[in-house]
Amino acid sequence: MEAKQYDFVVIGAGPGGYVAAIRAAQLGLATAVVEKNLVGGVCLNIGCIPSKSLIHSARLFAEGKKLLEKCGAKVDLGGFDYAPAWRASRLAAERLSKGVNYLLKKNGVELIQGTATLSGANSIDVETANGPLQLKAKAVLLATGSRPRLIPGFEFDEKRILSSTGMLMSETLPKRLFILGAGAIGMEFAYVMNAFGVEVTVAELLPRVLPLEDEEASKIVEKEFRARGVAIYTGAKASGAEVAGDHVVIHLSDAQGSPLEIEADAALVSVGRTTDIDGLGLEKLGMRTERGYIITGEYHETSCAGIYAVGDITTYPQLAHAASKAGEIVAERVAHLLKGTPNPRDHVLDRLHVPSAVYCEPEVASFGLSEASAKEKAIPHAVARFPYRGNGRAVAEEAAEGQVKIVFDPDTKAILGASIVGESAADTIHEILLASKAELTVEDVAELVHAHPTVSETIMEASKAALGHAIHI
Amino acid sequence: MAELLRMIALSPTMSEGRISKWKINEGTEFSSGDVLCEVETDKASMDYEAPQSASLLKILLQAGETANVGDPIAVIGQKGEDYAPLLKGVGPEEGSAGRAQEPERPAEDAKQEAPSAATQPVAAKPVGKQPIEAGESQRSPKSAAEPAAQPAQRSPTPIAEATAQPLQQPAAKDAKSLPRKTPQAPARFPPSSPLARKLALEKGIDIRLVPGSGPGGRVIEHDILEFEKGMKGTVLFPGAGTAEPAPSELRREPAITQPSMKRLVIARRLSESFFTAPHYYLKKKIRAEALLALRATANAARPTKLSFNAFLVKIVAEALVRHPEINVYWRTPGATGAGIAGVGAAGAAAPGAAKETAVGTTAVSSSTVASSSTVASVSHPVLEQRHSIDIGLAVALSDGLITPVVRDCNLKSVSEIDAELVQLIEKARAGRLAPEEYEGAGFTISSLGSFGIDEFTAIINPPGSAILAVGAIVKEPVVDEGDTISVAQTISLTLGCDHRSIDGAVGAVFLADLAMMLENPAMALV
Amino acid sequence: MKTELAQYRKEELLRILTIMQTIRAFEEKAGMMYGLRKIGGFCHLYTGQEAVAAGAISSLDLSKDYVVTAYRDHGHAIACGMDPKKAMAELFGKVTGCSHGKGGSMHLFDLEHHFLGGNGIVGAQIPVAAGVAFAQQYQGTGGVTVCFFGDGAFHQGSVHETFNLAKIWNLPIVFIIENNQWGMGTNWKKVSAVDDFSATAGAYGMKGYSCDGLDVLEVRATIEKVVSEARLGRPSVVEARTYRYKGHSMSDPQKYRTREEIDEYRKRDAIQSFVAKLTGEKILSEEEWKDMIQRISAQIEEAVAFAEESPEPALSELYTDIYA
Amino acid sequence: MPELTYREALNRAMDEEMARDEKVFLIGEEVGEYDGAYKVSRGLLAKYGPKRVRDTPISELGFTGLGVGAAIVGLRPVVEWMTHNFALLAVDQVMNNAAKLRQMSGGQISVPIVFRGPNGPAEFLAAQHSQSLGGFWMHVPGLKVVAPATPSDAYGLLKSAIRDDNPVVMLEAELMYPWKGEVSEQEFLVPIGKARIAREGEDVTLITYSKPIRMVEEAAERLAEKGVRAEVIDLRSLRPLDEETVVNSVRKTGRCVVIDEAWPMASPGVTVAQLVNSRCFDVLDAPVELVSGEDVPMPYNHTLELAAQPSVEKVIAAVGRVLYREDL
Repeated sequence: MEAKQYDFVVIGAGPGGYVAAIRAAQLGLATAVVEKNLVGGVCLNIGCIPSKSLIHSARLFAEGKKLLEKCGAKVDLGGFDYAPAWRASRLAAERLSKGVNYLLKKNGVELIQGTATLSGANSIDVETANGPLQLKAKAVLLATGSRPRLIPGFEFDEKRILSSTGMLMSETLPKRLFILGAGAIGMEFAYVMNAFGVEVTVAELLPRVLPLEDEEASKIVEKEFRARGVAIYTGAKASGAEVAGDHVVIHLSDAQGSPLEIEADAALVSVGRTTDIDGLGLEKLGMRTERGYIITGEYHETSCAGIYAVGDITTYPQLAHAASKAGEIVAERVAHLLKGTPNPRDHVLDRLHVPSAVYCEPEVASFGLSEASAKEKAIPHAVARFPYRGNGRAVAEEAAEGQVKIVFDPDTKAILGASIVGESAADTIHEILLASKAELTVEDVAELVHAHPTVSETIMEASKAALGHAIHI
Repeated sequence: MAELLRMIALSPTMSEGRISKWKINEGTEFSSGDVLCEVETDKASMDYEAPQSASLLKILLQAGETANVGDPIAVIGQKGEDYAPLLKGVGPEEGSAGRAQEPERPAEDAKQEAPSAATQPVAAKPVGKQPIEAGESQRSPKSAAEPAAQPAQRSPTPIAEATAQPLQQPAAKDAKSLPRKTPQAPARFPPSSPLARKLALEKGIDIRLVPGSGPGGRVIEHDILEFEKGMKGTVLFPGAGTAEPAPSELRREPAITQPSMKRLVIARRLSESFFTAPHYYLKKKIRAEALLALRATANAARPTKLSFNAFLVKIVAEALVRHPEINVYWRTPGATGAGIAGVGAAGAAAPGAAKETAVGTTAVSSSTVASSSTVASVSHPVLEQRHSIDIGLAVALSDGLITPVVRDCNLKSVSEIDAELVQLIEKARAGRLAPEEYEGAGFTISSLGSFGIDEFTAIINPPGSAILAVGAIVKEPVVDEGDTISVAQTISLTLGCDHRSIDGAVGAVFLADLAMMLENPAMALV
Repeated sequence: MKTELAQYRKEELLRILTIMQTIRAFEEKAGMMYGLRKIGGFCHLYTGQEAVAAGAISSLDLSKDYVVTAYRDHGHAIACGMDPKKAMAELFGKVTGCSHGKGGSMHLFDLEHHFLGGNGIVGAQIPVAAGVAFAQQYQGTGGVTVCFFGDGAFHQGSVHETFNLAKIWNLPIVFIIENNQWGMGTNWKKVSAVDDFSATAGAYGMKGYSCDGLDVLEVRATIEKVVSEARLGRPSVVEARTYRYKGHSMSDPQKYRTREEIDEYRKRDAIQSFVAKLTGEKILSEEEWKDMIQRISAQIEEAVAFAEESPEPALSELYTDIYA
Repeated sequence: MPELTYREALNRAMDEEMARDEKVFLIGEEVGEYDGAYKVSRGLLAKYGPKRVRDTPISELGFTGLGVGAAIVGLRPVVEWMTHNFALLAVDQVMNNAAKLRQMSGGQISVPIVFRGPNGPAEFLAAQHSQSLGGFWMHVPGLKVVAPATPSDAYGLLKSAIRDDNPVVMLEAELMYPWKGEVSEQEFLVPIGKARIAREGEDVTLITYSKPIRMVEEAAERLAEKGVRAEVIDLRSLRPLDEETVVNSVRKTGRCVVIDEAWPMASPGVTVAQLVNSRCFDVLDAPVELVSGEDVPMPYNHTLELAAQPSVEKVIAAVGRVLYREDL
């Protein structure tokens, strides 16, 4: 069969892949993207988007119930049905996935549904529904993403022991839910299920929830979740789970080592994600990988010339927007090499300016140097904090738990990193992130007049605190 | 199964070959190593040996025809095999560009074999694939035929990350700042060490002025530091004794001296005042007899004599009490209104009266240099109405002028004013005047009578809006009321005003009133 | 000494033949690829000497024995079990090559198969081989090191020093001199004080052996014997008289010898004579032999396709593998 | 803290490392029964036996190559050259095998080996035995080169070298072997690639390595008497070179003199001078001065021999040139 020739072939149409494909097409490259499941990848279909929709519904549900009860109404949850919320989440996913399909078509990117393997430096074999296909490409981008990590003793049956995918696809709510792993995914589901009245228990191996975030942020989130009745065991080691009829029993030992048995109707296992690079034929190409992650150098190129890799399969942070930005860099680089279009401004994704966010309530968001790693790397730093309770808007909207914490350089006043926990943290983080990226100082932020009353004022106040003259605390 | 036999490079620099003779004809079998044909290359005629045992099915390149390296010349395989599909689209193999033939010299140790100079290794073109001209890699692939001097080097692979400097360690962050151009000393500058140039830049010293003590007159750090010290050390008035008589036969080149910091400040502030404040001048001649008489009677009973200026200041103060519209300041954004070290009375190149006294620079410690007072700047022009009557008196010092200020003169007696003036002038000469002692005068008096100047104009000293230039006391014939001529002691007053805050008429009324009070000091009490 | 086929099981004989034919096919294809400019630089082909590598290396236990050779190393690498794909990819300079494209024809290495590589400097690998033997003795692994070098290298100083070291420290090492009669353009007789290299072993108190490098079974038998001796700490020297059909390297116009001489030796081709013996003794049929040739040539075709398809090393690879 | 001579410090380092790791062994001419040509390996044969302290015939190429071979299959040889001058016979084994095997094998092969021995001039040894060859080894990517100038550095650097998985060449010196110096009882390692500031100063930076250090310190003392506060840097390691320490010092003083026993052309000193010229250009008040061995083979006659080497007077004269002062 005659191989179809392209300039740029992307394997995987998740946030890293489809963004790179669209950008490449915009720059005039003959581009194709190979996807074995749904366009939009994990993020759009069984990840960020459906979970945000459920969080939105959960919030409305919880807030609505609270408001009615505050006004003296007696709320009877008799007829409560979870299905409409679930259907809304699926609708959101489909609409966006169709949207990406449209975008690919609009930009002239050829979508090939099938499973791809690399048969050579620039040749790709694709198994499609109607037979094998051979593609030739001047440059290849691997963006196959990751899947939920499996740990022994907790094999997914997506009925009693579920992965995040299983949770998102189940139409009914369990009465009692056990969650193993208090990372971003675990805590978001804990929030949603608790809001819908499910009895939630969370167990985490490390000493605190959201271990990747700032310690103080984790403490605040843990306090809030416990206040809402979520049972949390940190420093707990899970040994196994047995499915018994319509429920499951989880065996674990708590921080002090004493054994615990928890019975629940379902168990969500969200202990991280592993890469999906086996089956791509990388060993044959002599590609350098490390513990399942592809090592990339300048412009995210792998050790094989002409083959690039972005997203969860590389050693960069496992975040959709990180994958998208890296994808853009690769597309612009390849277009530069093939068509002479301008080189991308950044050679590689600037790790220090990639925000991460957790959308439970209170929201958590952070970027750059945390206080802990600044201490560990002995980088000269100072820290300024401003609590939400000092902010008029937050108090008025009864969302006074939270804080803004800025890590900055005491001499140059440069902003090294920040962590926000509280109302709309994932949005307000961008102000301080932009300041840091544009190499502004805490003075510039402190001087900036902020609209009153808004939650963003907390960032101005934190910056003033950095200069020693915050007003509202 | 059947396969194509292709022309191969039988000599290092060969890019094409001509079949001189086929040794066997179609259909015959041969074993590996047998000679199939003879090939004419650019160097010699070579035997084409069979790579494997098979039979010659079809000759594609007849004797006498030439083919590029890599082009098919025959089809070989098992007898009777169908080789038609092989012939479809047979053409010169796509993109087979020349690869460097390695030189005669074997890998043996250099000392073992004298390297034969036969062929220099040539830069190889990338193998097989058509190279994509990577935008940045300057090394264009060289065609194999042309022997190149540089060592056998593979040019960057087609899509590989050919950055501008492939041999450079991949930079973690691309250098945002343009490579910093080191300040090249222009040809006519004296030779100088990089450190000397750097220090000169930092200290605002024009390196051309610095004598170099290094080898070949090179200016070095020591010279810069010495020069800076020297800048402070030059004497203002080359005293009579010290100035050696200029040898007449030498045509003296003008000595370029580097202005002191203080001089620089004066220059800047005065031009700031002169060029932003629209000056106009009012002239009035007054009869000084009454004032002089008052001073004489006051001094008669005093061990220490009161200065004429003290009287002047007192009366002007009283006039300002009556005319507060003069005691104002037009503050504009950016103007610090900090006043200057000295009033440019003497050196002022005011339009019209060009009275000039050369004032050199003298060693006064830098602390007297007017440092801009820390007055908050404004975002748009405002008119400041001052309540206290603070009058500055211009005092000529060796390295420039300074205006010590007497505060609230309206509340002080002439003797108090005089005592304060003496003390201030003393401090000024010793260079120990503090900023608040020479800044913030709402009105300034400058008198050059002692220098024998009859009349002159002066530049306003911020943060004031007016300045009184007082000439010398001059005896001159005057016409009295009865049209009779008599001898009078007159003083010529010139009031300079800032038209932004004081209109001509307002200035005139004030000057007339002031003149009247000077001519009749007692009126100052009424 | 003549050897009887009966000594060896059929599988062993076919294994030896497969090694020889794989080397032959690999080298012919490498020569062709060199002509098409897919391979560059120095490329020294082993064609004609297959019996020495196959005979000697097939007798070793590569779980504890080691092989060291010079730059004419394709044959030894394949005999040690290196995947022809990795070897061809290395000649093409691709990242999938055994040295990630950074070694090239003269520097093939396969630590897994105890093949410690090609060495580009004449005779420089000889003391290194003694060092490997030293380590085997030091750690008591019971392994033997086999060190190959040619008639050209025999006159290097390192030979003298290493023979002496091997004997005084009873190192488990066998020195195999592949006398293919041509040191680049110089016939070996012109530059050698002696006609029989193995005789020099006596000067160092070692036993010297000589065998016909074109008779694979004679090579096999000789090496089996000297290796068992070496395992007991008695190093020895073997001269295998053989012949190379191709030039010293790919750019050698071979003006120094006549076609007749080459054809003369082709008549005594090591593979043809071995096949004739095997078919004669009914151990191998013509059909089986033809199948083996087809199978091996397909394997080599696949190796070339693999090398052609493999990616180049990225520029960042320039800075890897320099320091530990 | 106890005082050890330079040779005792080396001895203690090898003793400890051989005790710690069975794979470490010493090989070289006269290292065993003779207790080492310069008595560096005294007592090691008695303690570890002939298997691990191996006297060799006079075959530098042979036993150096053998060392490389032993290293690539897991041993950790310490190869002693009676002097670096003799090692010229073994340059091929160091440069072409030890330094390149890792890269040529695409990372499969490591060569954890140490080559050590006296380098540079001693006294009355004439041309062939007085060469300072640090530049040969410093030139080669894949090698590390260290040059300790004090007993404590000799101890710390030899231990680091033996534990390093790369080939390391150590430059010692015959005249340094008897030097005494404090060496702490506790075991310690000196990192390879880190220079040492032997003396603080502000007016000029004096940079050297190996034996000249004491001469340079004496020169610094004499300069101090004339009010010149010289900073003395002992590089301790030529590859990798501690650029930061050199650059920071010259940025402070603005003047630099490099002292190197080797010949002036293409020497380690020239490399350091170029580094200073390029990275400290804007802060230099005078061109970098190089005080090197004279560009001649070492003469036998002692007065000539001394004249051919860097000296206190030559260093002071060079400092005079960079300070533009004749009165030093």
